[in-house]
Amino acid sequence: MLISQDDRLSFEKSKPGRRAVRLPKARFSGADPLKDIPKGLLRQTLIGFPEMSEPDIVRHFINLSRKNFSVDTHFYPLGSCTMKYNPKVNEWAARQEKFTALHPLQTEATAQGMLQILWELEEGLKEISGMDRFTLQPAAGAHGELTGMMLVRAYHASRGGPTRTKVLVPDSSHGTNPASAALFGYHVVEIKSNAQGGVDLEDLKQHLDEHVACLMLTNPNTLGLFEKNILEITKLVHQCGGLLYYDGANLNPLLGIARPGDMGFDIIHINLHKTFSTPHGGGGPGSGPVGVKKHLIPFLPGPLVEQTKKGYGWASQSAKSIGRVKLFHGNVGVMIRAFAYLKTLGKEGLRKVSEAAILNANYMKEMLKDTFKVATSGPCMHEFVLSLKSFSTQGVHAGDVGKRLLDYGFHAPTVHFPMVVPEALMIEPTETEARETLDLFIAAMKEIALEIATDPEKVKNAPYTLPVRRPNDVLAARKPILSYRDQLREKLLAAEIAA
Amino acid sequence: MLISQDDRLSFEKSKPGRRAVRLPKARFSGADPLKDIPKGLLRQTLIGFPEMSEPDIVRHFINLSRKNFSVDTHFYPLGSCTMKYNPKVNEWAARQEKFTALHPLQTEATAQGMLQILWELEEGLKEISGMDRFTLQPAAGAHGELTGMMLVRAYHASRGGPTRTKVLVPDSSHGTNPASAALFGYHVVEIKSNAQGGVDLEDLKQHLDEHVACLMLTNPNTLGLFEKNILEITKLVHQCGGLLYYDGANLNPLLGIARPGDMGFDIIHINLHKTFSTPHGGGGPGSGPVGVKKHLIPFLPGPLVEQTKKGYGWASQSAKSIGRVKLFHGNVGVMIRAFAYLKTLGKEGLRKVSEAAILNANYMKEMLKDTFKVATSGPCMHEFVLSLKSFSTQGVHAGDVGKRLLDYGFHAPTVHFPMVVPEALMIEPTETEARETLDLFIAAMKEIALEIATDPEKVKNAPYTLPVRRPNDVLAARKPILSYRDQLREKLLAAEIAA
Amino acid sequence: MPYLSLTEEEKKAMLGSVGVRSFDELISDIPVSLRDPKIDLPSSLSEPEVQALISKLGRKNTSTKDALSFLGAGSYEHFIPAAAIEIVGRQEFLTAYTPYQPEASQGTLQAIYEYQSLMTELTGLDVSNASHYDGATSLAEAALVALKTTDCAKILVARSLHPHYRETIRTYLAGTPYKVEDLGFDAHGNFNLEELVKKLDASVAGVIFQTPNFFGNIENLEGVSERIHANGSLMILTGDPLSFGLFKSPGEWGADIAAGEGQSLGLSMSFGGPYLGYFVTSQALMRRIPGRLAGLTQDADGKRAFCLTLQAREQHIRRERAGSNICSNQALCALAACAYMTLLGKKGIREIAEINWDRASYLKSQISSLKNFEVDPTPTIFNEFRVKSKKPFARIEEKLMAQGIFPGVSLESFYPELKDQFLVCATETKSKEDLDRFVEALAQC
Amino acid sequence: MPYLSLTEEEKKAMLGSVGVRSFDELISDIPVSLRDPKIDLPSSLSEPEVQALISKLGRKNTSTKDALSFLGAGSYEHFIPAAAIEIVGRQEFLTAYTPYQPEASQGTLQAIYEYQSLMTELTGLDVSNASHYDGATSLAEAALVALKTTDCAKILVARSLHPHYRETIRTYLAGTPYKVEDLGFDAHGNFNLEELVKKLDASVAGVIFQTPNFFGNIENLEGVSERIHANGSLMILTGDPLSFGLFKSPGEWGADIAAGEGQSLGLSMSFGGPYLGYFVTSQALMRRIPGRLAGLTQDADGKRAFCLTLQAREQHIRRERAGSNICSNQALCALAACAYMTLLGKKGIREIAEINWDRASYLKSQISSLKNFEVDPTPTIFNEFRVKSKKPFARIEEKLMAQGIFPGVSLESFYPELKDQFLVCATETKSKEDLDRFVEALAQC
Ligand SMILES: Cc1ncc(COP(=O)(O)O)c(C=O)c1O
Ligand SMILES: Cc1ncc(COP(=O)(O)O)c(C=O)c1O
Repeated sequence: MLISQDDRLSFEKSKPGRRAVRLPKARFSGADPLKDIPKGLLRQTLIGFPEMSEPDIVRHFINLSRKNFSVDTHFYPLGSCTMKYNPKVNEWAARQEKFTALHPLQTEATAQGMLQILWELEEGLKEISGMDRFTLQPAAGAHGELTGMMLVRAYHASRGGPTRTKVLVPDSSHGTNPASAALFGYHVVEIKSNAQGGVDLEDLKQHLDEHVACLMLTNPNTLGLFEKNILEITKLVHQCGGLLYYDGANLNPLLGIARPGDMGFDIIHINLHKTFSTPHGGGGPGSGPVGVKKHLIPFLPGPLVEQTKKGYGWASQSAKSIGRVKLFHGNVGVMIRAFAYLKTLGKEGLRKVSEAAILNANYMKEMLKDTFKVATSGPCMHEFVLSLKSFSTQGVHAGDVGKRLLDYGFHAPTVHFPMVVPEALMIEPTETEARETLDLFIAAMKEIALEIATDPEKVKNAPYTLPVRRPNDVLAARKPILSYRDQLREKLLAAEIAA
Repeated sequence: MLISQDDRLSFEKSKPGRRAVRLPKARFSGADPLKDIPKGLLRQTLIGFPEMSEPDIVRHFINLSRKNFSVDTHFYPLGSCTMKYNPKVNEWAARQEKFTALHPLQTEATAQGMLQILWELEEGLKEISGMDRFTLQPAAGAHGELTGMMLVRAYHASRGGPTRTKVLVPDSSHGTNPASAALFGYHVVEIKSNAQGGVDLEDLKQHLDEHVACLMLTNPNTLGLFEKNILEITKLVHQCGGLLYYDGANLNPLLGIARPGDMGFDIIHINLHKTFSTPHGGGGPGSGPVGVKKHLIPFLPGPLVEQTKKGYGWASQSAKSIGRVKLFHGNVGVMIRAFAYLKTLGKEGLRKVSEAAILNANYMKEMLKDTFKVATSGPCMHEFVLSLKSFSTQGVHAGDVGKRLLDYGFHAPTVHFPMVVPEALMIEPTETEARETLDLFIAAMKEIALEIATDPEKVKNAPYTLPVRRPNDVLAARKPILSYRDQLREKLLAAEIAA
Repeated sequence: MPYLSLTEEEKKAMLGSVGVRSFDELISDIPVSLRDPKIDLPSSLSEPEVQALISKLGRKNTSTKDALSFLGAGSYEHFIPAAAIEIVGRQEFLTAYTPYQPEASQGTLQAIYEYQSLMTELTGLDVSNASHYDGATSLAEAALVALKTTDCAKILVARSLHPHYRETIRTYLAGTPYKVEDLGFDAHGNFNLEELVKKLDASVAGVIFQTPNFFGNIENLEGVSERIHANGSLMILTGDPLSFGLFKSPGEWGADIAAGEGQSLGLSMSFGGPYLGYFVTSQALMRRIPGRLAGLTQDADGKRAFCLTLQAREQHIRRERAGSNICSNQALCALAACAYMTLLGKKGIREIAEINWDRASYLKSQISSLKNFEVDPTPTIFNEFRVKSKKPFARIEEKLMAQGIFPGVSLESFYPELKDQFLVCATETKSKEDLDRFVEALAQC
Repeated sequence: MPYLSLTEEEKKAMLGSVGVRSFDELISDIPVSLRDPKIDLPSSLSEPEVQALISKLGRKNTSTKDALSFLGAGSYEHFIPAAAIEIVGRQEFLTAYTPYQPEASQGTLQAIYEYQSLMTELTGLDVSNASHYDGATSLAEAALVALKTTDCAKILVARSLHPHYRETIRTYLAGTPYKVEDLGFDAHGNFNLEELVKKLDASVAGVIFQTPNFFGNIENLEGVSERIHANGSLMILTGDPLSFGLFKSPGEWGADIAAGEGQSLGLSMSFGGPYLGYFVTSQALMRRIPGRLAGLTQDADGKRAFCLTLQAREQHIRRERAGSNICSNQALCALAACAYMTLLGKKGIREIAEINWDRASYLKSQISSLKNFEVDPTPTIFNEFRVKSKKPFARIEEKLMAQGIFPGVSLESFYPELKDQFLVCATETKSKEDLDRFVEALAQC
């Protein structure tokens, strides 16, 4: 049995008196907390913490890790997430004590190496995206979007004129786009997609007026298509005084091929945890630097790194700055990884990455198109979307195919997104996968198509090879049990009812 | 599917033109190897190396690792191997650049911290074992034994007298004991075990004469018994001019309880990878420091660390030294781990370790004794041996029970050793295991006993939950395929035969 | 690029399979005018060169391992158990993403669930999310929750709240109809009850305090929650969670939301991030909580299983009507905190707080006795306290830096009125010799 | 002890289950006179204290990352790919033992099998074991194999073999009937063919050469194996395997056994260990090979599987009749080498050798031009070469150490006749600036 079946919680493995890490016994002050701290300020009880030995804790977590799929163990073609290989030298770099043991408020003179990394990372992002300045503060893509919305508001406010209350987003956009705009009080207007999957220009034009604050766009969009009309789109929005926001989650296929800055975007965020190869950590941390064109630089959150005669330092904050959006300087550990990647990439590497990402996706699309309906026509960029609507007759949904793929040793693609495609399966192979891996995945997909035809129940009830099978999320949401204390309470309740 | 089924070799995953690590392009010398190195010195071809990308290599090895049982994932009661928890802080210590980046021939002044560790480790080993000086050079237990045999020979040679050609070992001894003695040209004489499993004093006496160079003993012995008569044994051997060698593989239960030095042993090795908690690494590296009493110090391999007014340094080698037994200073990385463990242990920790090791073993023995025959009577030390002979009627062997245990999520105990017990199963829980783990193992053993009674085939064909089932070792030895090149040759041969 | 695997031959073959003659056909949607931008980047480095570069840049830093540091102010130097570091480094945790597929993510899900459970215990509240970006953003979202829940327009914020948190809250609310108003502190650096009572009116959605506050003081919040709740407002508390092992937890003070920074629970300082935003609320606010939640449920075979739950709150379902826009969070940091708290355990989590208090108390009393420095004896502290220098702090800092000591964080840049005052922090990482060396160096100033 | 888990209560209960009243009943076999020895050890340290101690001791070392080191002589500073380090750190590799249970060890077994395959490729021989302790012991066992296989009594050893290897071989054979005899070197440091021919007689079991030898010279062994084999003896070669990517391999030279040190294949210097003994032989010697062997076979279901094989050679089966006594080996180091070689791959393994040669060649020519130093231009080198100083080497070393440079290993302590000569090594870790800085510093001497 390769993986422990003892899947109890640490709390359930706890036994009074056990202990892992010991702490120094010596006390220096001679003071006694129970006597020298006012009683009213003292914590009364802390009963719920587990008590385990170190060997058991290590075994607990290592066995938990073995229950995961991950990029280092599995092909992980989760569309829109760019689950590319996370280079080990980046990890090595970020774990150097010379960086991990830096305090964020150290003097500039004692952090010159660190500041140089931040500076050079920004320089690289500027070149690659065609923007003029970046803040590295935002912690993730969505945080970058929020920052972007603040910049939009501050910019328009600084110029006077009509109040701009509308933010336009395509109906194929990622959920964070409308959510970010709305969180900041904007009225979100959805722009329809045209038959090809791009922005419907006519629909766009109908919504363009002096109340438009901005259009948010990811390009290539979530269908994997480059917006053919991008130059016209950015012109139209600019003409009515709106700004253009670029959701950089899909920047990977454009490296060295085209730059959002050249397309006319004013603001952009980049997910370092996608295009710049930093690991996803089971959900984070990421990093979402926000870049702007010159006219927006004064509004950026501070502080920014600057280069002076004495080396690198923090620039004083502009009077127009929206102010900081985060504690200290952002997710620096993630930036060190991205910096190491940038150095590895170099000038020569950019196009190699994007070309392989695009080629891998097109190859898969082509090999699958006879078995599955592709949501778009023509070549795709780094990802593509299948529509599995035709299997509805057998009662099989996109999510079922995703589950069945797990049995074949592949992480599921993104399922049921983008919402504009019914029964969507969104596949992003990334550039770091070998052709053999793609071929194995393609074969599995075809096998599953056969299974649907001959034995749909098999697919509908998958997976069969994993620790659990189809956790009931309706139950989970109806009666949320979100902590061990909730569990205990439930048990007590059940016992009372029984009694 | 949690673990990749793509179990091809790296060689089989190779494709011409792929590459992982890149190296610097710049050359400084202007020289060209093809021109500037005499042709006769150049390698002609190196065709067999694999060509893979880094993402695929990482996935390859990480998936391989997931096919292993290990202490960090499984209970591993492999008798005689002391598979205790390997503390993470020891790993952390050994991985510090301030140690990994030290060259063995650096000047003493630049390695004071390192030398201090070696010094203090030796001091600790001396205290714990009751010996007077240690060499840290030997790389493992067996290497320590060999070193010990050299010391024995050098000692006797220095004293003149009769040539001592015999080394006595109990029939229950570990295979390395007779092998080490024989490798060094000694005539190995096996001493019988008595009915209780200890050294048969009468048999011992019969072999004691002026040709005895030494008696090698592990105590507790491989049956898990402390030699009651140890003081008499050491006296007897000493009386006939022989030396006493202590195989310290089983030192774990004696920490703080008794010392080999006090028992009368002249030479001892200690397995740092057992008692001192360093990891076993899939087979090594270990470390087997050899300690001696005063009269043998001049013979130790050099150099030894000494403390001087200026700090720590290398003592000049004694004229009587047997000479070095290894390159440089031994497996230093292992020693750093052992040092960290020693510091954690401290005075107070010693007895806690040995008591828990002994209690865990006795508890298991007691809980299993009604279902399985215990090879010894009375309490055991840190391990005990079951004899599964009674199951032979069902055709089930000790090895089968070991295999079946794998299905229950436990590594097998040592099987078919010691050889003096028929159908032996040698169980060493170690002190770091929790009682719950022991109970689960005990339950599994009882379950298996039931299976043997009701469905012996099930046990004989186990395991069922692992990547492979009963690799054919007879086939492997008959037609050894020991490398990928052997495989290719086999294939070619098969093809020729077919043609 | 070492991370690619397509060979030239494969590329050709695959282009063939796709049915195009050249790669450019695949990107024909991209206007030609945009293509092939000139990008000015240095050449690609090989791994040995990257390693050498990183080492060289590292050497240009003086880290807190090279110096003796008493810097705190929201980022704390703490011991991290080696086991926690190994757990966080497990590739299956590190290189997975959000557990959208629960069957393939039970490891991450159970770990998050355990994290949530630990955080509810530690804060004394009911429901923890799976993590937020950091203390500042978590607190800003807590303010938003208060504003939306109460439908009021104003947030009161103690000025003794970390200045970066205060600034972030202001940034988040600037340009919205919502308002932020400060609550001052008294001469000891504690909040002002009278001022609070005066400012509590119908417009107040929530009140935010920090304890230990930015000056290191443990606030006495006796009776505060009653007053806030009587006003129909929410009480939001933040503070170093490591202190909750010894001092009253947000739950015990009656808070509705505990939101803040969890860096001290096993994360390195790393020049400011990645850290860990914690967000824990009362049961009543459960469905208002931003971010992911892991929940317990059953699988199709009746087996216990974990999955993400209450997803209807989130952006990927609810889009512009979502309560928050957060998508990626700080999952790996939550895992680190989970491992840290589990390794310290019930006894350790109290002891570590006691030791911090002991070190800082010792240092405080030693500095008190120095001629040129003043320390206010009144506040109860955790691991940090305010020192007033009679000489210019810049001079003090310069002198100590020359001896390899980072003396602390200047308060003047944050509070112009606190001239020559600085924050000194002492955690369990400081030995008695370290503290005495610092005191001795100050004595020489 | 943080690594124990039995609580006092459990201990009591378990003693009860065992049926004894006190722990002492369990150890009643131990004579009372032996019990409870007084052991003088410092008190137990907690983990934060251990970490602090280790850091402090580390700071007392000047490592080759702190200084610019040109030390070699059997331990080499090389770049190690980060991926190799992560692979070796995998807990399932690190905390497993010898793969006695193949079903539970396919990971370790396949990795060893791949290591064996790579080593046969690299050395140009047929059968590799799973690892030996290190270069010195591996070579000593090779000598034993030669002695036993040929039933002759003498081993000839080139004096240009690493002095530690030579000493270890002597230690292993001292007090046995076997003899060791030296083969000298010429003025260039190369072995002496005439001397070899003269000494090759019926008593010779084997001859041991090193290439690149201890002085860094690539030996020209043309025609040597023919002569040795004609004499009925075995040819044993050792040398830095990293050089085999560029220079003739032992197989190509006609060796019967390649045995030596594999540290340069991805292992850190670590003050001398743990390293990796490699041991590779011709097919003919397969059953004489010491140590573990992983082999390919089929499982009960006909699936490909790996297992330890030819165990009948080994001590745990054959006891005193075993060919070797080795039990634990250096498996994890073999894994490191396996990962390293796989990551470098076919092209990289040649390139890395070329780069080493390039760096050393450049440095050699630069030092040649210095007034106070002499370098013999004749030998072909790999990454190391001999320098003769006109001034006392001790003075040179002192001067360079003061500038943070480790200039190289003095040869005089190993070969008294080589006064003021030292070995200088330059690997791929040195940039042009590094080399020029060294030359500049030497020029100032
Ligand atoms: C298109 C798109 N935009 C935005 C985001 C949000 O990024 P983050 O998760 O870093 O907040 C994502 C993340 O999946 C995305 O795919
Ligand atoms: C009793 C005993 N002696 C000696 C040894 C040999 O030790 P090593 O494997 O370190 O060479 C062992 C190893 O298992 C052993 O158990």
